Amino acid sequence: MNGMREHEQHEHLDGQHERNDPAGDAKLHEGPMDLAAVRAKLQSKTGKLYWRTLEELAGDPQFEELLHREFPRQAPSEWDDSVDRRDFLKLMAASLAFAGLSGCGRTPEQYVVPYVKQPDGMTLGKPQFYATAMPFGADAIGLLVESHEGRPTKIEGNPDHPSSLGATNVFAQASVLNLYDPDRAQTVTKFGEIQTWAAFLDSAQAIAAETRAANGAGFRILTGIVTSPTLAAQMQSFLTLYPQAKWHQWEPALGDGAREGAKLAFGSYVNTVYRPEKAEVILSLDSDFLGSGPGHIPYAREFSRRRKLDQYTEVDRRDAEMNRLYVIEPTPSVTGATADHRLPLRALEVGLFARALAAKLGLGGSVTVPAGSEDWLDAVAKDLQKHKGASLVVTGEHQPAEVHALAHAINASLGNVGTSLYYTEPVEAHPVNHLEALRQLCADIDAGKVETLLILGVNPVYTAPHDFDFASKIKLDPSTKQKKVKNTICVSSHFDETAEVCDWHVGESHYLETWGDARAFDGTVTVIQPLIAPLYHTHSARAVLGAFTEKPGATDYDVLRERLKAAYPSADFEKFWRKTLNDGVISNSASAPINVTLKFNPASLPAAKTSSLDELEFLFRPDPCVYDGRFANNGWLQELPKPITKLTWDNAALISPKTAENLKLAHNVAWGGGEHGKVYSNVIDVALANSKVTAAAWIVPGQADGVVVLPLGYGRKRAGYTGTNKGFNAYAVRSSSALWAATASSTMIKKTGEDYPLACTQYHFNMEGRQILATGTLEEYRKNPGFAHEPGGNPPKELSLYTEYSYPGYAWGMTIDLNSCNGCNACVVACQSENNIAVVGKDQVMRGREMHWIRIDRYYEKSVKSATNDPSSYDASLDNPPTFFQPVPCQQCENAPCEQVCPVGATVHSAEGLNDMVYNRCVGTRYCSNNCPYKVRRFNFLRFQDWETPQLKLLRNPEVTVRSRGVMEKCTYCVQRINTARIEAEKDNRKIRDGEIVTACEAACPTQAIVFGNANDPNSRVAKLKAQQRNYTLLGELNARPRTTYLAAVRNPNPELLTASRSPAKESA
Amino acid sequence: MILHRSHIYGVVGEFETPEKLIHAVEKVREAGYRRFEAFSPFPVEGLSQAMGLKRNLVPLITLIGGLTGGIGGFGFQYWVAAITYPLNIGGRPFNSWPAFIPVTFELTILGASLAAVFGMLALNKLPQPHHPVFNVHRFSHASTDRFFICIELRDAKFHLAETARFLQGLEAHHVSEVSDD
Amino acid sequence: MAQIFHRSTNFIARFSVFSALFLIGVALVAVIAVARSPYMTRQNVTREQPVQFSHKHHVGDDGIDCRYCHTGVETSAVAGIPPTKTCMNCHAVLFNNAAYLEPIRESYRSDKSIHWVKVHRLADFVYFNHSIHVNKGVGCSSCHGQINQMPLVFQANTLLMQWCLDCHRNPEQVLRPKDQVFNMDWKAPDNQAELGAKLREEYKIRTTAELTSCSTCHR
Amino acid sequence: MSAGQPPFDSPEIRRLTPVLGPGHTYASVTDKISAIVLTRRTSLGWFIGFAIAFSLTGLMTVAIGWLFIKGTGIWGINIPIGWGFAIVNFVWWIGIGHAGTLISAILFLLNQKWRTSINRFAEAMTLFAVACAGIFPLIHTGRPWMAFYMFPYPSTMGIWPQFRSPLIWDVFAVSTYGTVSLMFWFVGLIPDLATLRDRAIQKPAKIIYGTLAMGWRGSARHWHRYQSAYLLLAGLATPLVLSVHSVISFDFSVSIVPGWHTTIFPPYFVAGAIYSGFAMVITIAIPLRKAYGLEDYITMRHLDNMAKVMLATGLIVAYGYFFEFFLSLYSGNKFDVFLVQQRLQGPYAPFYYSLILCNILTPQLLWFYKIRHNVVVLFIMSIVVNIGMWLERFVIVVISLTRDFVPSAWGRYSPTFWDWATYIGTIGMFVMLIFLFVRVLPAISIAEMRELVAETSEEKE
Repeated sequence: MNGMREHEQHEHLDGQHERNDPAGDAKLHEGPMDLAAVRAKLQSKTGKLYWRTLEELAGDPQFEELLHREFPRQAPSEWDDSVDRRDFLKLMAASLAFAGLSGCGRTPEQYVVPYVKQPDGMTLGKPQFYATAMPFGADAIGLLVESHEGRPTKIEGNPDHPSSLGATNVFAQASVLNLYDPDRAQTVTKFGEIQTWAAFLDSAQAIAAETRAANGAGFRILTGIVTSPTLAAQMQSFLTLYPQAKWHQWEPALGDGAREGAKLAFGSYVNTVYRPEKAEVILSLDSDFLGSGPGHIPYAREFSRRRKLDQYTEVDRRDAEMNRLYVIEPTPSVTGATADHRLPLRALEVGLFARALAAKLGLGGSVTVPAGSEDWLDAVAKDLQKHKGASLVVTGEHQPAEVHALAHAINASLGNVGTSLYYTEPVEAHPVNHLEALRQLCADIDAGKVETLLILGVNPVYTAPHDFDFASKIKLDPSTKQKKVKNTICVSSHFDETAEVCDWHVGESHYLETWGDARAFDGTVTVIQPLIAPLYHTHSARAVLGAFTEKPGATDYDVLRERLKAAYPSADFEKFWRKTLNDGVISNSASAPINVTLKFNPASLPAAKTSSLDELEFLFRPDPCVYDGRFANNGWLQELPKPITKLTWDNAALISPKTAENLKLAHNVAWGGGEHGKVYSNVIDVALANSKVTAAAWIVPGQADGVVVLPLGYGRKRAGYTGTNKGFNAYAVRSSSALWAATASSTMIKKTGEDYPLACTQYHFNMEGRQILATGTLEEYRKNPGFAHEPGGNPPKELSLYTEYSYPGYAWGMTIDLNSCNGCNACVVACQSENNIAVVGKDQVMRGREMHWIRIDRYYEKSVKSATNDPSSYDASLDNPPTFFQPVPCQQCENAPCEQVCPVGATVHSAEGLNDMVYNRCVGTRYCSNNCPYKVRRFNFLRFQDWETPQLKLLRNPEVTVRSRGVMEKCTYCVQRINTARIEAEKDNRKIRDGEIVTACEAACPTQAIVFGNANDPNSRVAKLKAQQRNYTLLGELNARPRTTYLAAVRNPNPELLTASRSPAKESA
Repeated sequence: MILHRSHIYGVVGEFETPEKLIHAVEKVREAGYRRFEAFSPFPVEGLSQAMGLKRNLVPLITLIGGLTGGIGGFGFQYWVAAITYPLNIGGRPFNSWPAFIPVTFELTILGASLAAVFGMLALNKLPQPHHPVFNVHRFSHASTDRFFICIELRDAKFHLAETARFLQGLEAHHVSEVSDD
Repeated sequence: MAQIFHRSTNFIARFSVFSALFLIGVALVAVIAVARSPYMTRQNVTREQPVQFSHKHHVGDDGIDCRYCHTGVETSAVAGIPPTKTCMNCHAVLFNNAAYLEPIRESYRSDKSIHWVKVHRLADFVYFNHSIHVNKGVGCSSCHGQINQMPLVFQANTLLMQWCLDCHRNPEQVLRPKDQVFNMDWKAPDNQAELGAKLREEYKIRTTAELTSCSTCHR
Repeated sequence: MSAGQPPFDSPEIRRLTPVLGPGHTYASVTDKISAIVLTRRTSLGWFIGFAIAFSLTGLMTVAIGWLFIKGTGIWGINIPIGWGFAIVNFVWWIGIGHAGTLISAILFLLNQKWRTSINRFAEAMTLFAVACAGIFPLIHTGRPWMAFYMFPYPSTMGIWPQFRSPLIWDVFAVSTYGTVSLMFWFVGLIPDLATLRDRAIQKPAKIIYGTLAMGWRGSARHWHRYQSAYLLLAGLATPLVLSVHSVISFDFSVSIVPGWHTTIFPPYFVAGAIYSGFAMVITIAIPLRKAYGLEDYITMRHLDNMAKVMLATGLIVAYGYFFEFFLSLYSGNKFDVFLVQQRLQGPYAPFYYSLILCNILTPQLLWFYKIRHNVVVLFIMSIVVNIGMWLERFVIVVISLTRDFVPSAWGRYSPTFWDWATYIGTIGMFVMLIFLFVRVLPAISIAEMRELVAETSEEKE
């Protein structure tokens, strides 16, 4: 059945994609009703009538069905797809097989489709890598993108780029799926009717003409944060051309706190860059600087460098050193999980703590210490002072300005400026207070001052504070049949909530399709170069803005080069250009540190507002997977278990165990799935700011009591097949007065009495006292670095009856440093992307059938025992449990239990010690999975791969077989990369060098927790790490002899707080 | 009525009880008849001895079948696992003989049983749906409650009238000729 | 009682027993044979191509090197089917108005790829890499046969897994000096056994165990 | 034991409950039994029962068809519970099969007269149970159309099955078991087929039975070889039947899953198999003797003996449970100990307790003469035991998988509609085959009954 093999097809899809023809347009023109028909139906109506027609259509089942055909699923569901051709073929195949002919079944002729003119420098069958960058908020992550015959397939980090250092995060990894998202806007539309780009240019010019007459008055632009110098320059020239025009910015998930805090502290907007590596002691005030926000990848890298104990030998281990991290946060984050000490406080109390700390450090101001954090305050203050100049206080994006200002003051007083952090000019082209900017825009619209509104790449209708009611600002008013804004133009990747109510919509090109530039968190300028011509008729935000200037036709490419020529005058521009494209960064373009003087006195702060503890605090935070909603239609991210909650496909109102008890909220583990899959949780109505949402409540150990977190980014109405109507929309209760935190009485939460099934991949959080995840303190490590080995450890080899196999050549092995891993999930998505792993959908996840080859287990420390392992049965040990992460890929056992039980030899050992999985030999008895003690094998229970959607075919990695229904699969140590490297080495008769093979997970890891290599080579990194005494085997007593081993996690608690942190209950008491 | 000799297979006599049959068989042998056969609706104890049947070949055939199955089975597994395509399976040795025992055992049993059954049928020259004795009208009782002796034409001492009378002498009723067409 | 069955049925019965056994045997053998037959493997079957390109002419008569068209063969997994451009390099001037080359010119004009029928079809799910074989002294003709004598290319070997394994188990039988790799007429010398052993040393060919590991070809 | 109860076994009891009703002759037994097939009118009840069974079989085919179209995902299995109903049912059915071979082979070797009148349909039951069982290993695979990879045939890939895997042992064990049971059954049938041939009235029947009888004419020489072959088959079937369920138990005991990896599995699986098998024989025998008035042949003596066998095997099984328990605790292996806790307190505890109730507590009633001789109670009890044995397999297969080594990977299992459809479907198929069998073949071995008549008549003299 060679259907399973995408290889042939890909190998020869050559060049098809260089030309801009969305494969599978054909799909749209089949069946009882197609787009043409819809358009025809719409043609007849115009203007206002148009909308009503769409309403009618919406009800039409045929239309629904069409939508489904137009937006093919990324996640198959169990029941609704009927017997189709492939199924039929399978049956045929079956009969063939029973006739004994299978495996050599005579397949139809195949065709080889070569290029007509092969692009220069391309070798068929060899991937190429291009440097580019993904702009993301106030940062841009430098990337090297792998391209197969013109199809970008895999994202890697760019080692030369400060925001990446070779690593990536989940968003960067998953962004390649956005490129091929079949639901992307594919054209220019006006009132939903397809228009040509030319038509748009005309009307743009018409509008431009009017505007010019009015000197720009009434022309407004709304963007997110802009770091692109080129776009900024364009914007400037635009604003000089139209003096009266205004530029507003709205970035829904990135707070104004940092900006305003800097202004408060220094009188002007400045950008703060941290150097965690330089800090011995770090205090995070509700900052997830290791897991999100600008620069979090390099921060995580630098932070983990100070926690690796690799350099210590048996001799000097006694004076091993590590940095120490204190985290104060209302809700658990990956940073909090990594901390040596974590204190759950309400968001407001974090501010109080900051004030108290400032006072403690003699900066004046009030000293009302939040209840229960006194000993903390003393210890932290002492620790910080002990490490003047080598300490660091980091503040969370979502904390108000004053907390940031306080942090600046404290850092200054500790003399950290210049060492563990420095200041630069803002990275943003045009820093403003976003909330005020949006408020201004709305006011002006109401005042009728806005003629034309150009919305570039943001989705205000969905993301704006609900009290602004942005939709009504631009939507046609049904009663008056009037629009407040004459012309509304929206540029976005999808035909989203905003596009729906705008006149014009221009599909925005993906960053892998456009020329551009962007700046990193430290100001470094990166050139964004496209890897593929736009798949559809889409355009860049810059191009659309350009349409309103006197040079509407100018291409992104030309504009970019013009600007660079101007900005970086050099003798040989072409040389500079080539170097820039090659490096992915413009060398030493990082902004220089600036000297700022503190114009801020903590004492001068107004009295802090406090909230009574019986009130609830509602926090709005971007979701760790879909962020502010822009990734809602990304199947990989939807199915990615959230680092702490392990929820997929939904967001939920997060509450602490104690609060849950007070509110009588609970979970109910369903039979199907249960601990691994389906969990029913109580549904609640949350009424805030005279609005209401209905959400599923999820109980999160370690959350501050009285805090309810409402993750943003879900409940999209117009995201696409994958993202629409998943979870609840937290924006609906988010008001401008309480953008990040709202306090309200607990009566604002009402149980509806219903239960909602959530898909949770790991409900069971405790280790049952087993030696699964070895943890210890620095003290313990100094005393006995081998603490991880007791009890258990590998039984001595002599005990085996069998003679050992020898692996004279390479012996591939892997180590995973649990001390570095912060559970950020980058490896999971990287693996999914590299290995063509299917998305299975919520229903299947609830049945415990997700396909991730590497999973990240989240455990609460051994000491945590809960009678039922169920957070909804309250237990003080759940108030602030020490949290640890453990990535679990296939352990590649030498005595693999799975191999011995396979009846057909579909999983056997290679001569280099790999646990090979041969898909085409597998008959799917699942015996191997049963016998796998680590349960890392994944089975295709149904046809999980999407064989229909042409775009998704372009996405696949031709080096990896695409598995079909009924076969087992698992981590292969990226055998395709091993083979490629080996072949190259063999060709020039040499051994493979250490580090020449980098597995997808290893490459993506920001903290370099995963190391792969040849364990036979004593000089390889992996061999050295395995030699460490921290190194231990998971379930070693089974004598499966895994090639993957773990380095025990070592925490560095403050002796003064040790007692407290060991019995977590105390802390939160 | 006297049929032409060539159309006769033999003479058959019917008996009521196994005891009578055995007694009759002994007499027939004493009388020197050799080519004769006894029929009974169930295996009658002592009949074999009475007819002087020797040990038969079935056990030997079975033994051979069993050995073939067993040795062949193990040999095959060894060849597969250690010779034709030796693969490292979970660190187990190529010749994991303990793991090969179950299949070897099953194949031994299978070989032996097949040999026993088909050996028995072959030795009994079955299937043989047609047989002259079926021409005898009352022979249908041979599968219910009656016992028969058939002395065959081929026997040197066979003489239609004589033999028939002889059988009647053994208090068989319904002595009749067995026509052969 | 009356006979139910005629005398002949005795023969019929026994005959049918034996013939049944016989037929089952035959059927099994047939299935096994068909699986290896050219019908299934398409061995020695020439295909109708959009343009009847003759390797005999280009390689045999004109002596064009394999690598002129199959550029990837030494560096990449796929040898690469040449782009239309490659054809036009010569045929822009040679036979530039021959009718049978119209598809080429058409393709070049309209920028539409030519759909060649795939001739060499490996067993499914195999990741074959040309470059490593070529670089380790496995000649083109070892697998593809004497292309230079094929007016229309056909698959010279079964390309069944067994066939692959034959070589991976003892490569000595096909190894040849590097300079002979692209020589279509190379014949194994009488001392191939020792020559092969020597070359295997020289080329540092991996052990049989490594070459026959599943993940060497399957991923 | 209660006072009113006669001794467990004694000549007295044997006399009171003979293996064959009084006053039977060769002719009478032959008439009686062959009449069921040849002359007796097919009752309406038969048609109704058959119709129900047939429709259930239809349900099974639909379920399997849907399975082939969609994949095993339509079942409740997941990761970590890779095996669910399919394997549970497989083990259950195979187990049921065992009683047939045991009765026909082992009791034959032990020369137990009371086997005579029940061995025929017990063997039939074996065949049909194996047929039902055989379905599951095939369909539980992810790619059933590739299942032939598990058979040793010369593939073009030069690859062979992996003989270290217990699943391959299963393939050989089950297919051997099926073949041998079939031959054993058929060899036993030959004389009866001859009888039917001779007694049939319609021509077609004559020809069909005649063909199957292969011209058997009860010649002394034939009987001579026939008996030794039959004896040898019995001798071979005995170790086979013991081996089959041992091999099945290897599927579990060879693996490393806590709760599977136990050395006592083989004996206690075999005992369990016989246990459930006898239960099923009783389940069939009681309605059968009622429906066709065979009380004279399947006497209280038979039921009584079978009940005793059930009691005995039931106690062995109980011992098995106890030792499984004890060894886990004694070994101190934390995973095993944890599993024991899970069985007692875990989410699936109810299953474990009801299994104890069905398999250990209820059968203790069989100590009592009155119970053993109360047909209705006996029937109900046989059903209970069958349910109990199914639960045992469920507990072993599923519960062990739900919570093994790594807590993060723990899961739960719940069957879907299709799981049930397939299971109930096979029961339907089983019943349907039984119905067909009693209709077209002698449910009791006529030839052997004649032997019995002969022997009993001797006893009298």
